[in-house]
Amino acid sequence: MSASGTIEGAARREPHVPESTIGRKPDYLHAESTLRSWFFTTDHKRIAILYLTSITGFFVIGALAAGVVRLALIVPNGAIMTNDTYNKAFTIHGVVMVWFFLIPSIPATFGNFLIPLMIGAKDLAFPKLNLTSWYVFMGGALFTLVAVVLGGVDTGWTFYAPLSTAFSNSWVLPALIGVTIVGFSSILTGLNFVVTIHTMRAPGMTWFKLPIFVWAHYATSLIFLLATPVITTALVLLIAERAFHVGVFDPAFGGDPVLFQHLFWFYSHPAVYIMVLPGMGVISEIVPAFARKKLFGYRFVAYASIGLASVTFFVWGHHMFVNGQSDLASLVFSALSFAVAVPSAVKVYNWTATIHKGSLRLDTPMLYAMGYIGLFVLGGLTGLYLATLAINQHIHATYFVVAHFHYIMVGGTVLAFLGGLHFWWPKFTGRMYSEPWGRVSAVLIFLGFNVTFFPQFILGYLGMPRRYATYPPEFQLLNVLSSAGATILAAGYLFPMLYLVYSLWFGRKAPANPWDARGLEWETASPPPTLNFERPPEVPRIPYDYPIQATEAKDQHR
Amino acid sequence: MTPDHPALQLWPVAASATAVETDELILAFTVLTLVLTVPVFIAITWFALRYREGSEADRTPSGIRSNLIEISWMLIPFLLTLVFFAWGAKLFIQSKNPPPDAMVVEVIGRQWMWKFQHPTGQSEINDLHLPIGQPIKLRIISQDVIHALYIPAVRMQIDALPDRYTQMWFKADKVGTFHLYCSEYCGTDHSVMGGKVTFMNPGDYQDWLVHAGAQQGKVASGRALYQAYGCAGCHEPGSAVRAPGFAGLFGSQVGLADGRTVTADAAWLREKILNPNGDRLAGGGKQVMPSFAGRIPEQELGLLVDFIRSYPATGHAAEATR
Amino acid sequence: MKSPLARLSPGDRALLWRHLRTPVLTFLALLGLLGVIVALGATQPFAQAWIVELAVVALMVALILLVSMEVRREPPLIRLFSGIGFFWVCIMIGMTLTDYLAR
Amino acid sequence: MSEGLAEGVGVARAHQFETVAQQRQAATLGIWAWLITELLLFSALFLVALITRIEHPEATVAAARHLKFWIGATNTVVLLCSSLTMSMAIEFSRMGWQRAMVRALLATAALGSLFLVLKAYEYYADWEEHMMPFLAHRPFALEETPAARLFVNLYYVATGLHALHLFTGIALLLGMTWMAAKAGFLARHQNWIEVYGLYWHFIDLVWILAFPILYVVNRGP
Repeated sequence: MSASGTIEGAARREPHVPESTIGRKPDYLHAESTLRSWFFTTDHKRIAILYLTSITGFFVIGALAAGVVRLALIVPNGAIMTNDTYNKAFTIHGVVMVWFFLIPSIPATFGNFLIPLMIGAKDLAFPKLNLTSWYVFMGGALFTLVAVVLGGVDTGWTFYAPLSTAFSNSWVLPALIGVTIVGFSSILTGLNFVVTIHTMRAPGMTWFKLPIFVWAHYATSLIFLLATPVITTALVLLIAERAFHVGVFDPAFGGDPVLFQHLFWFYSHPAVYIMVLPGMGVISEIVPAFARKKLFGYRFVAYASIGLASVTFFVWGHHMFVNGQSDLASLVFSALSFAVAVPSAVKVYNWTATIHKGSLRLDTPMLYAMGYIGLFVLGGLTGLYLATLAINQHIHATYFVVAHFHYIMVGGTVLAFLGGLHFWWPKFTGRMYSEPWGRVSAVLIFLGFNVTFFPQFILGYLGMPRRYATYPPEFQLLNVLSSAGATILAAGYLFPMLYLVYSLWFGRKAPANPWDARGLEWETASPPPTLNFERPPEVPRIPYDYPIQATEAKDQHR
Repeated sequence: MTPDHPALQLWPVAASATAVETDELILAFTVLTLVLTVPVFIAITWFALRYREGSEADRTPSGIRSNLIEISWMLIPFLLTLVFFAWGAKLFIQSKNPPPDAMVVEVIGRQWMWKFQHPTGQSEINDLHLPIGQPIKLRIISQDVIHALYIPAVRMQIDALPDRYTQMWFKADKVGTFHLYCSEYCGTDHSVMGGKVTFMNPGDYQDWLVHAGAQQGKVASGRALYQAYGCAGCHEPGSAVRAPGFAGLFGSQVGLADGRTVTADAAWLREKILNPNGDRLAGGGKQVMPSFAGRIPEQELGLLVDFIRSYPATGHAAEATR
Repeated sequence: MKSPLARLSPGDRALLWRHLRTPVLTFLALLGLLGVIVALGATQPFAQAWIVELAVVALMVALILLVSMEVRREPPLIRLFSGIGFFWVCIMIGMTLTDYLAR
Repeated sequence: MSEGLAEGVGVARAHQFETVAQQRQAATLGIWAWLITELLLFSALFLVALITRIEHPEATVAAARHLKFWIGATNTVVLLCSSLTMSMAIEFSRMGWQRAMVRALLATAALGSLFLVLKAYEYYADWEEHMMPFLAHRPFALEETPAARLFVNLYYVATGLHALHLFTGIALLLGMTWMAAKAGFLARHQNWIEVYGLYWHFIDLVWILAFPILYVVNRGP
């Protein structure tokens, strides 16, 4: 569990040296430069960088697969590639993007880097476990990539039985094993965060002084702990089913394939909030910083994070309205799904109210944040269409669903990820990126995203089923439009990769707090020293202590 | 393109009263969505312009009590959307309770084809002909993986499960031909697993049952089987395997490896499908076709032979029915 | 033991008993409860025996959690964590049964 | 918890913590968080068993009556004994009686191994009785009720997963015992014993759930 005992920890604490002094101890990036010092590091910041580089790689793989999918759909008759190639492309896209990008994206990178900084700790509670989780992640990724290299998987990322167990002739087993292993990495990360947030807060850092980012990650970590083991069991049973014909999901022996869907969605619906909540945390940091105003309704936003993480466990059945589950279950799950609207509305309206009467700077992170709010609102409300039973019977498993969850996953998580990446880039690397390029890319991504995915709402209610390699010719116009949007989106993704990497060497040196933002992570140098703070940070009187504060907000902290 | 070109159509055709009701629900929900989102969009844009750094704006706190606002924007959208839960649930319950006089059509899903059997015994593959003005109940099951039958024109879909029956019912009120899909991903040819549903006047339907249902439907069914059993993968001109084509085959004289010559009649074709290793063909091609004995039911064998019988003298399988 | 039991000083013996009293008593209680389950399982005296069996299991689980794992002596946070998993199991089973019991 | 520790027994602070109390709290909370995941992992299997029972009551009863009830019961007693020795080890660590603690830990490992040996014998007996339906080429004793296969295979997944946990637990325990036998261990890492003890007790707890759910409850009609 805990690291080996070093008793001289306190002695290492250096006296505070002002930032401008040249002879300061090297920061975490420059403390050591051997490969060993990276691959065997227990520094949460370095582990975050390991995660950042690996998930960027997976994002590229997933995006390329998406490119293949959009390429195939330019023509309705499947002339560009075989159905089999198409099926493998969308499966790789789904598996890689969900399990190897979206789920670890914000928690394992920003969460890993920032939680100890934000709560004023020297590291996570279990640094070795943190490194282990990265190795477990890469181990799982290896299995899945082997499946892709050997010839791919064609089951869809949902792995529904009995297609995945008895009928698919592709490399399902290694892919399943990889995804199972990655679950352990999530569990270890979540465990580390929960314990760190509970036990490692600096003196005076009470729960209601924590940034919403930390609240959101606490809620996310609870989902990691409570949901992931169930998908592990489901996948272990699926592996056993495929390898040994266990029978529990196999109708040939009286097993029930719908049972797999229950276990799968018990995890995979909450997993949506694993992807969404950290993004909400990021937005809750960016919006006050660029509105120069205290976050509106802080306590409500904090409670809404925990609320979302709890409600999400009661609604998984809304993925199964047409799957033959009982009508009673459908009614119950549908009704409960509407409850998700409550905490989601709290978040959106509070962000909007934070902007009201602020003093706005529309820098790159803020552009992403504003794009996020708009797209998340659309994505969330279209989710309620799908939760409405009679509407679901029409648009279930159509492109409406595809558009809906891309509005949440890309419009939500990816925009928040990019916004956060730009917001904290100076902190991570000590360099500033090119602001004009940043703004151009943010606008490009927003436009490209909408051109890609808005037509898919229309395709969906017109009745085009998802996962179709070929489709009726009357849908071609909208599909071509969508593919055109995807090229804009691709350009929008490419620019940040280029100018961010460029800034590593040629960017302007970043000051400790380039945005004049609040929060303990801005109290230390950019990039921070290995043990995070030169001297114990002083916890502010209230969170989000920005110049503009509405009176009602102050009331909450009396 | 003319304005009524299908590519420019922005709303799917509704062919039943339930479909119209579902559309009303969707449209009403869209109005609510706009009511809830447009103010947020306008507010964000307006605030972004009005309160930009350096602009002259009143930034004094409004003094509104935040708890009241918080509770109101938590509850009001929630209660508004609950109305739609109730509405959607009402339609859902209707859709789950078919009237007792519904005409029952049996549906079997299989990788990658649908088989429909009318109450009078006629069966169709992938295409479905149904009368309007008459409640129809589809009893659905799958023979292998999970499929889903989806008919957008009636705004309905339901999974075809391998272990138990599911059902769907509707009463079409519009004559026409509409799409019919598989909407639960089921493997390689998932996107090909579908066809057309044709809603007809009851008189026309009776007529179809007597004439077309028994005759013309056969070739189309045979073509679907030809695709579904994977025959097309080898026997269609241009395939990599270069198996013998069917153009002009039926009734012709076929030379065999042992020097004999046989007539490719129905009985010989049937036997050749079941036992490809018998009666080796002249020409020295390697015999790679697996035996389909026990894999294709007798009635479907007949359909396949009918399909080969009507295979056009030149060209591809698709032309056999067009 | 540190040395054979007999050679312990009376003070040590008292210390030992003070420390080991709870584990030993818990062990005996668990054995007794297990005996009830095994007896019911082996004889099947009445059709509803499974209800009694599950009740006894619940008792055993509570005993292990509270006494062996010392949850009763832990701060509220640990108590919460020890219970939350069971609550989530109830969600999982309860919501799944809304499907299976109503089909 | 840390109250009632003998003199010279304690925990050395790792660099990321400010105080020893914080470190102890983190370790305890951490293991409990892990145990939550273990509980849900096994509960999902128990849920599948419950669904199997609901869907196929007769086949499940037939399958459950074929399980080795008395071996299962004996094994439960073995694990209860190991829980006792584990509790004793924790108490000895608090008292600072290092040798007694090491012996109690070894006894725990021995009892855990005895469980695995009995389990292995049980599997062997199952194999003899043709109760391994997942083996493709071995006929299954209950072939005439195909759904019995579901429950029997589930029994292997659940008990196999539990045995894997126990096996890992014994390996960790032996490694820790080897370190715990060295001088000064109790002054630096006393809480390892407590944290490990929680894991061991919880594996017992999982078995105490698994035994009735798999072997006992489904014997009844």
